[in-house]
Amino acid sequence: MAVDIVVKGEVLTARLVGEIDHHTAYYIRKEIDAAIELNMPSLLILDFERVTFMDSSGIGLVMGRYKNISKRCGELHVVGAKPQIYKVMKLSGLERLVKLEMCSQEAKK
Amino acid sequence: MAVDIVVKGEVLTARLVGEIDHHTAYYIRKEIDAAIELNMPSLLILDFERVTFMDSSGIGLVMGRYKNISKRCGELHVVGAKPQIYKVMKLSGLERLVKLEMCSQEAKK
Amino acid sequence: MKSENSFSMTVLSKSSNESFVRSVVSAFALSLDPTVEEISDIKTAVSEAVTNCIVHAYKDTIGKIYINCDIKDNVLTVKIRDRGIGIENIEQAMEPLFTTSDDERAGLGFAVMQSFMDSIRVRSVVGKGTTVTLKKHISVRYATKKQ
Amino acid sequence: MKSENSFSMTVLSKSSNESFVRSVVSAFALSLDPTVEEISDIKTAVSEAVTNCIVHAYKDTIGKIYINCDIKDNVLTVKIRDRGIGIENIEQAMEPLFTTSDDERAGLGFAVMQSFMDSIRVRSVVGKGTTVTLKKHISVRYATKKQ
Ligand SMILES: Nc1ncnc2c1ncn2[C@@H]1O[C@H](COP(=O)(O)OP(=O)(O)O)[C@@H](O)[C@H]1O
Ligand SMILES: Nc1ncnc2c1ncn2[C@@H]1O[C@H](COP(=O)(O)OP(=O)(O)O)[C@@H](O)[C@H]1O
Repeated sequence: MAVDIVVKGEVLTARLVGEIDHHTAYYIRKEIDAAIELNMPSLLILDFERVTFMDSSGIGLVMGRYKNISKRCGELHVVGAKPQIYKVMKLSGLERLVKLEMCSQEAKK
Repeated sequence: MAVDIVVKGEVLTARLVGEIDHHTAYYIRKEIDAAIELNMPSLLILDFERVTFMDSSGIGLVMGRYKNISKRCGELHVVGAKPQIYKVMKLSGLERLVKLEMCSQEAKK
Repeated sequence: MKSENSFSMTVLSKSSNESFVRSVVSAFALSLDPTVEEISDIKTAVSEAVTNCIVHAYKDTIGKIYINCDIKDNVLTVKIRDRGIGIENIEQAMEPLFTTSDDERAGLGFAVMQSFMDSIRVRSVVGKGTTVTLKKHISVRYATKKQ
Repeated sequence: MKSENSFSMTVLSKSSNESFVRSVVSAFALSLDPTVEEISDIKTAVSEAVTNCIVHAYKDTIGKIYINCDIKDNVLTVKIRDRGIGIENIEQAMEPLFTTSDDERAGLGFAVMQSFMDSIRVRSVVGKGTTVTLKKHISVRYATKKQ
């Protein structure tokens, strides 16, 4: 599991790579929260394009980052979720809180 | 596991694809022996380029085909073995009976 | 039936075993020639059940997780058992968003198991442990004969 | 040590489980961050031991194969046990090219285990079964911290 962080102006993009479960979520969370602390973005983009597996720990991860960025009056977008990932996210009703975009290929379906 | 058989004149090439163990060797053996029966080649080439795993069942497979083709006065070449496959073959002393060629990339090492 | 098979395994409740167990079960299920979606559903549900043993059943300790798996008539059954703290109120525990953990758990583990598998059965005795039994039918597809 | 871990599993002596067990053990060994060659050595040796249970120990029957695996101080230990026919003369059985099978076995299973692992121990009682214990030290490599 890895997180690539890219900052452009007010936008912080965290590209997640690999499998998200309870074991890896802890590390991802720390990385992203440290980057939020440092850069104070107004928009956080979580890019799931290269995530190959996710269970409900990933929902906890997204919700936790939503709370963090909301309390700083920032916004959260989730992009690039593949079908398996999207299926877990939909189950959670996450789309009522967070802007969800599937990965471009899938969105066309 | 799959076997692609190509016949060109007196040469029969069997391209093995996937993992060779006791479970899959049975099927491979039947395919190759049927093709030998049908085409009566003077040279049998076993191409291991796309073999991703092999245990000593693969040695039994090569030895068995060696016996089969020898009794018809034909020859056997083994080509394309990757390092892991080559390691198992070397252990068997197969190279004293059969012409062994590693896959081209590895041979240069 | 040719494809009848089973295995059982015991692992420690270490979080690194979450990925280990789900990959073992999915490797086992491969003999049923499942679709990519079916395999991914199975992996996700198994990951939830195993994570619950680690996070809830054996919170702050290391215990053993027992996995039993079989394939029969194209149905995969996975039983995941712990000897941990148990669940007092199973109905409540299975409600979406219910969680007893403060550690960024979403309370959706059981919801995922329920929606990704065909059936789930939970048995639990407080102080003794919990058994979750998951079943999923894998649809038979045409040609693809496996070697 | 962080990387200490273990698991045990039981599978049926079906030939389709040869690939299943070697992939399970290699998935488990991955936490030691082995090289491609080390993983391939382990897979090959495990495949030999499991195949022997299927081909020799439980010839013409289906029995259970017991696998115990642990990681400690960067050493992977794999114990593979059957309750099959047993081996009369272990020394002879371990000689390269010795085989009691007429089914295109090369008689090199033990030779592979010996040369691909650091150590092998074989215990057997005729009519009771056989236990093969394989060990391999995985060299610690620099950076690559695993998540
Ligand atoms: N194996 C278990 N042992 C003890 N308690 C459990 C177990 N599995 C689930 N629970 C209880 O059920 C609750 C809901 O579980 P779940 O739906 O998976 O959500 P989460 O794991 O996110 O809390 C948990 O918070 C816990 O209180
Ligand atoms: N688990 C076992 N149970 C009974 N006999 C065995 C077992 N493993 C090995 N043997 C005996 O030892 C011989 C040599 O084994 P091995 O070196 O693996 O070669 P092969 O499997 O090709 O015969 C076998 O032919 C068999 O007689």
